[in-house]
Amino acid sequence: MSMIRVENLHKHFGGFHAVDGATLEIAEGSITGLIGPNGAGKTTLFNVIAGVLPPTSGTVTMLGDSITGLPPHELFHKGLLRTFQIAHEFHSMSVRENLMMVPPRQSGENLWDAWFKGGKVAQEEAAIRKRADEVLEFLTIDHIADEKAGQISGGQKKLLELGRTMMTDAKVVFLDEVGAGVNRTLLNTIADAIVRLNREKGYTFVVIEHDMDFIGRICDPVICMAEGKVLAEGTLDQIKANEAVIEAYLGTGLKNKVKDGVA
Amino acid sequence: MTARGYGLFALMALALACVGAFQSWQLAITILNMSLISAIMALGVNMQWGYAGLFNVGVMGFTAVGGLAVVLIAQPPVPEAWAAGGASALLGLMLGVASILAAVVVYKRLPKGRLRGLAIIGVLVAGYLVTSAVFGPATKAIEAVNPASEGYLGGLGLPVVLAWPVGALFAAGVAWVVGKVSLGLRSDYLAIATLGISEIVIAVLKFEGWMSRGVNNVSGIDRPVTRPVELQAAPWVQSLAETLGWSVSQTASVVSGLGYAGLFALVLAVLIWLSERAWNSPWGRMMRAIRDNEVSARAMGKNVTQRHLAIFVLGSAVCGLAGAMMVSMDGQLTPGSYEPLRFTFLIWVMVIVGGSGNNWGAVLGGFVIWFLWVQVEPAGRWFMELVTSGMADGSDLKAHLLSSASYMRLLTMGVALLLMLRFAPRGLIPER
Amino acid sequence: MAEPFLIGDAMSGGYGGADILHSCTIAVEKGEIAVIVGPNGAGKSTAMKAVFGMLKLREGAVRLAGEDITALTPQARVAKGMGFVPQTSNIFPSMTVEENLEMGAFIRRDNIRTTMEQVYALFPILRDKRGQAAGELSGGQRQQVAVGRALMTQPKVLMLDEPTAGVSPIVMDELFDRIIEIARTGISILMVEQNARQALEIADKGYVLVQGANRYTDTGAALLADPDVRKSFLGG
Amino acid sequence: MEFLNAFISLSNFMLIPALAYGSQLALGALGITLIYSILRFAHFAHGDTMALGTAAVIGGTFALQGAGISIAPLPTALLAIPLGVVAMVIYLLAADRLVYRYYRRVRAKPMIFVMASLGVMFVTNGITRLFMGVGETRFEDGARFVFSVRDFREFTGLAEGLALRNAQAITIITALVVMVALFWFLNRTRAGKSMRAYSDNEDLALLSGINPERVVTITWVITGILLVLAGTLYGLDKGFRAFNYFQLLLPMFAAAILGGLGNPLGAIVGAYVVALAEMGVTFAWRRVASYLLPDGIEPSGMVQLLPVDYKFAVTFMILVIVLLFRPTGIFKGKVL
Amino acid sequence: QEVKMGVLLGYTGPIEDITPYMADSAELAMKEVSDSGLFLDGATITPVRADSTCVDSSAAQAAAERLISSDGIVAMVGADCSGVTMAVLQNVAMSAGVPMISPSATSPAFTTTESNGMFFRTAPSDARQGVILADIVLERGFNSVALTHTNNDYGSGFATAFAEAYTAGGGTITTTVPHEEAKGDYSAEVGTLASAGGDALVILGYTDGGGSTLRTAYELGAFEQFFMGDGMYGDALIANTGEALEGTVGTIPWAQGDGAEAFAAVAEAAGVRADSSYTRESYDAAAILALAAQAAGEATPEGIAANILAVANAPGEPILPGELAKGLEILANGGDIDYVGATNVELVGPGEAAGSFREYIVEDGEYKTVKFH
Ligand SMILES: Nc1ncnc2c1ncn2[C@@H]1O[C@H](COP(=O)(O)OP(=O)(O)OP(=O)(O)O)[C@@H](O)[C@H]1O
Ligand SMILES: Nc1ncnc2c1ncn2[C@@H]1O[C@H](COP(=O)(O)OP(=O)(O)OP(=O)(O)O)[C@@H](O)[C@H]1O
Ligand SMILES: [Mg+2]
Ligand SMILES: [Mg+2]
Repeated sequence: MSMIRVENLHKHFGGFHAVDGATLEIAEGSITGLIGPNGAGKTTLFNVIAGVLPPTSGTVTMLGDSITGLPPHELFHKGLLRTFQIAHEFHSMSVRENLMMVPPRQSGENLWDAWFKGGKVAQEEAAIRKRADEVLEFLTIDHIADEKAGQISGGQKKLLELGRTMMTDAKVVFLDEVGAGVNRTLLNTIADAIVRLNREKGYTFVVIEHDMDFIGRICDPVICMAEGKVLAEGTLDQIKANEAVIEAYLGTGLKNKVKDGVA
Repeated sequence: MTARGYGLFALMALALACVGAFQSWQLAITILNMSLISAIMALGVNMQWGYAGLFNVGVMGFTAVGGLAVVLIAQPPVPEAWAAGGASALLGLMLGVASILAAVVVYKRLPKGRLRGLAIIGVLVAGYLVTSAVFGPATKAIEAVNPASEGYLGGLGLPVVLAWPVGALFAAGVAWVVGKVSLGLRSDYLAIATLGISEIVIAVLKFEGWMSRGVNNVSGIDRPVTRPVELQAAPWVQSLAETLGWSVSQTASVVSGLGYAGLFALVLAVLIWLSERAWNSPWGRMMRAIRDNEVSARAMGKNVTQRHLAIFVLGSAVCGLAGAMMVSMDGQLTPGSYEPLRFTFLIWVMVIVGGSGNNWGAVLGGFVIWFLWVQVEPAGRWFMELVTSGMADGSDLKAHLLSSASYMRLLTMGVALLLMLRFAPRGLIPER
Repeated sequence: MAEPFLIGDAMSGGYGGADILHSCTIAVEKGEIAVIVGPNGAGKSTAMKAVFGMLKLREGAVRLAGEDITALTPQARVAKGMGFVPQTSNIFPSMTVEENLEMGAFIRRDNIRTTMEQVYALFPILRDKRGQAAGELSGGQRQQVAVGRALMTQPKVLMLDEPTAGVSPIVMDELFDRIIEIARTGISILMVEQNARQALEIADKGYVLVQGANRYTDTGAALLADPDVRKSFLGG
Repeated sequence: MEFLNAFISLSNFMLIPALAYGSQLALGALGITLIYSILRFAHFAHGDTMALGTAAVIGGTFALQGAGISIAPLPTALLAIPLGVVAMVIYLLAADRLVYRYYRRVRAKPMIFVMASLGVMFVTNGITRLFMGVGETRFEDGARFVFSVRDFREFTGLAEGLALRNAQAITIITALVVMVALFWFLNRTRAGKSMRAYSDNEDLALLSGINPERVVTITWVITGILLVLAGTLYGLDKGFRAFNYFQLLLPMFAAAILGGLGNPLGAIVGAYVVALAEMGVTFAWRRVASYLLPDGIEPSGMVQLLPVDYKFAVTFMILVIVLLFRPTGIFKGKVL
Repeated sequence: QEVKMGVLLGYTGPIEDITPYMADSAELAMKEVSDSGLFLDGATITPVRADSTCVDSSAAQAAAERLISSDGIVAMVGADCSGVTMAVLQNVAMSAGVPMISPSATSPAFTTTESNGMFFRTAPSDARQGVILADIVLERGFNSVALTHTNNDYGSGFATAFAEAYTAGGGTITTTVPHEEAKGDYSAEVGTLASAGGDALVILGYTDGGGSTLRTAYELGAFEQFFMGDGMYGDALIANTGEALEGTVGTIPWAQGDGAEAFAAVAEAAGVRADSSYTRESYDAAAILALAAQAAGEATPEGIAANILAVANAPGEPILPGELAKGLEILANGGDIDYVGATNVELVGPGEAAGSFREYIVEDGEYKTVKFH
């Protein structure tokens, strides 16, 4: 069964059709790359699937159940996680707290328990804190664990976005350009982690990226969107060879490749 | 709390002690009692703004609703009024509620479209007509019963302390409705909506005389603490006065005032314990996350709408509780006195000056601002006298300035506020 | 050797707490491209801000064409011919795309039409979207607006903080092409990049910053060739 | 004839007063919305600053009257407006230097600005009263009416009369002129655009070479002009009483928010909606209806949507309902 | 020797425009007493002002507490609005045993409320005035009127009393519309009143809201004839409404005889504005407090409270404004006085005043007495 199925989805802003009849399928257990020119509608598609925006028309199903128009917090509890292209950190909280707030069903989030069941809450907290510290270490940002998230560098915020998805068990994770602004060496480590999570825990990933190396390293299959529709689908090599994709998205490299021109 | 916090509270206590020593202990306790109530209101607003970033400018309405509870609980019923129209007034109310419910049912059942709109309007209009046909004459009849001192249904005649939790419940109920309707709005739009709703609440209190006596005020409400006048007759008070070397009336006032102070402090202590514990738990972390970034909190699985509603109801309930406490201390409900400046904006000043997002800050803000609100008057006069002391006696300017000394009250308040904000822009005890 | 056109010399400073920059030097010659790379949180953006006067330096100086501009406000530096695209919040979200570009040319008194045409030619999508509020654009489109805004200034030195983050490969190539062209006209370019290999390919000079200090400084090609640098900072 | 009478009656009791009141609110709301969008806070001192500005104009008017200068039939106060504007701009800039600038520098949250403006409100409140006292001051001179009810009846021979006061006519005309000028300024001039840019992204405005202090100064200058105009026109129409200006604060905010904060057009539309709501919803149609209905049928009740008791409540009810359907105002406003 | 008396009025807030003149008038009486040199062997009275705010009862209580326990006043003039007055009485003055005379709290509740003999007022309750005004309106042949009142206990109580008497006398009230003070614009209210119609408009309010309503109604041609109560009386109204007021008829508590004129003369000599609302009542309140102290022979709260009724009511030598010295002297010699004052004060036990009312008409921009009721 496919993890996510999007059928004839439309999202219109006024007269503008940001997503214009997209139909696609994300296989369970895959790491699907989603590429396409700027403004192709990738982020909008994510937002509709994740319940941030209501669709104009069309349906989304997850493991066969319709999730069209469900609010984001319900989707989260169904195991659908996502990151934001423009970092959405909790700016006045420390980096560690940003992670610790993620795990669902914390009993301390219930006022009654918070007031009268201190012991139970403290126990849970210790476990959550340990997990957060592990994630921070993995992302090489453990030294800023106590900084306010509003005051960390742009790339660090991106890492934090990714870190939040690692705080809980998910079924499918949508990554919206986690790589933009992240150091390439670190990005490789992240790529390995994604693959590991996919293998070991069976998470499905959908990855928007403009870095073809990164896509090539982890994704199969790859979907290319353009103008709100699916332009091409297949392995990365197939996509790279697709004329339409080259014209709309990949281009043919630098014209002024070497400064002061060889020619 | 930090050392700075302890220091500031100590300073505040010192200021009150100075009032006691140099002005009078009765005054110090009068200020203390209202400060305690203000601190509770500030705690309520801090829950909404400091925890959740909800811009509620309807504090006045919730305070007033809490106050109304005191009348409805503690006042003796007026049998003549009940006989004149009590039953039909209640029936009218129920009809009103029923027609709103009917409209909601129509909204839920019918598909979207013109038919639904028309049906809802139809239900509401019919409901309005029927309701007012029953309700109007009933209230007229009630208000005609001995209008000079009654003209309303009265209350249940229960012990007045019971009115405090009921006041909180009333406010919570109103807040639930308000929240359901308006919490979809953001920041300033929520502010003006809540402000509007609080004005509506006050209008109801002012015009529905059958319930609250409207602008005619309800006075002489039962008190939770024995009044000084009665205490003066008590032998132990008289002997206490002798030991202290005070007059009996002063002793009685102080004793009675301390009685209130004890009750209020108890309530405040419980509230602050609960608030601190909640704020420093995962619940508090979740609220801060929601405040910082709602979109993201939603994506992280938090039901923002529900949490907002809950905190809105909770904070409003605290304001309602304070409102009920205030009315039971004053012994009267005066709907005409509920003004946004005094019951909404002043409370906001307390929260912000104290330090929003910090419970102790809000409490300190309640104390400091109320203290200033009362004490800037003599300060302003004193300042004016200082300014004019150099001028020739009998000069027009001096006369004008001295006669304008009353306006120094708000001016001084403004200067004090600006100074505090300047030197502690994040509040006296800021959020960490 | 004569002093570079723009130099942030031995800069130390931070955001009020501990120092972020530790005697960090970055410079660019006239008509050349200098690229700064380094891990996340190394202080690259901080160094850029410091050069632009958006951060108080505890030590060190910034000089433009030999003149010490350490004490100037950012808007005075703009008047001196510096242009900057910050890494984040680099557009006017509620103004239209066209107004964003106009604001880039705020200090210019001459006709801006031709420059605007050049920007539209570089980023064709912006022409279609010119009446739309910039805040409603996609991430990559915003980035194009941000760069376009800086180009409108026609500065003598252009500072770009990760201009290619989030733009598609085809646009990135166009952008780098255009940057080379701009540099050829005598304008200095100082940029931070995480698409470091492509960026260093066109760079005359490269800086590797680590923890607020210069780790490696060399020509772009040399850095690309250095296996240590490749492995630790360029992703192999 | 009957229809004409009905219309005249409606205009006399509702349309013209609402238009005049709406125009006064609009000028005030424009100032609020401008400060909100550019300096990013809700300016609570607006009502009281309006009072102080009007007080300055009144001072000038009395001086002019004393010197025997007049422009009858127009009120002398119009001549004194420039003086009031200068005084208020100085006052506002001083307040900015002494109070707000610091918070801009430390990048304080909007709420801190709001509280600071409350402080300024209290101070201004005191200054106005020290300066003008608290009683009602009338400073209108020149002709009171363009035409009065009695003139109108005589002239037209209709049963119903219509009054148009000078102050109302001047208010409506001024408001229109000012609105057009403000739009032109904000959308077409460099200074106007730099203000919008600053309001959008302060840092980036800096990087575009915009001098923030200049933007702030221009904002206060325009605000000064707007609030002195609004205050003077209101005072001419209804008499000057410091406390009334403070009371105007809420309707002005309601207008600005209802229209969509930060949106000048919204402020204007919002102001007229508030004015019409206040006057219209509780308007008793009986008199108008009695003309329109066929002879013999007299309306029995007041033909009123709601009793006047709930006049203010109704205004707010409309406001809440509008916001429920348009959560950021009639014209999409900003959210801070 | 210095005796302190409080003047607790709302110097800021909704009625801030009339309180300064009330305070001036009260202090005028105190000054008259001090200057006479006859008060308690040459003692002087020092007035101490405090702000009641009119609406904020908590602040008012604190202010009253400060006056009593810190400044050490022996009695106070005040407070003004009924809500704060009740709060001050119940929570501060009664327990401290300090007498207060309010010049303007007209709510009927004070008539019945228990006060331990600490509360008095010089303003008669509105119930009677309502009846008298209703008679006047009917007498003048207006059988159908529209009614508007300021929306507080004064206005609503007054309106109830008026309406009851008026309809009982055969008149019809077309509509009753409350109005709020300090709103500036009253066209909506006038629109409704005009729509309801009626031969005249009865306005029971204050100079601000009532005055604006009157002017608006006149200018919109809604009504030609107006009736009004005591709250609006004053030269300020004439100045602000001009020709609209011509022919308006109204009532005001007023000494039958020379009291009011005497007060006007005293006030004018001292440069105090006498023609504003409740200035007469304020003067009388202060005068009674001083006279009561003199009668007691000591300036103590108990002494004053015990003697208020004695000096205010018959029997005894009638005392008018400006004649306080005479009163003091009589009392010093053990005589008896009946303080008439500016408003013909008659205190019907604690909490209630009776007095005569003057019917006036505005002609040529002046208030002309028609007769007394
Ligand atoms: N709120 C909005 N109002 C109007 N248009 C919008 C809105 N949000 C997005 N759009 C438009 O929808 C289109 C798709 O945007 P989207 O963010 O989905 O692109 P994307 O594929 O994620 O691009 P990128 O690679 O640059 O992130 C863009 O052209 C954008 O201008
Ligand atoms: N506004 C701020 N206040 C305080 N500290 C900050 C602020 N901005 C950044 N920092 C800190 O300064 C350090 C350097 O940040 P900077 O933004 O310069 O990094 P960078 O090299 O640009 O990283 P990236 O590649 O992730 O953008 C980081 O550790 C960050 O936590
Ligand atoms: Mg995107
Ligand atoms: Mg950076």
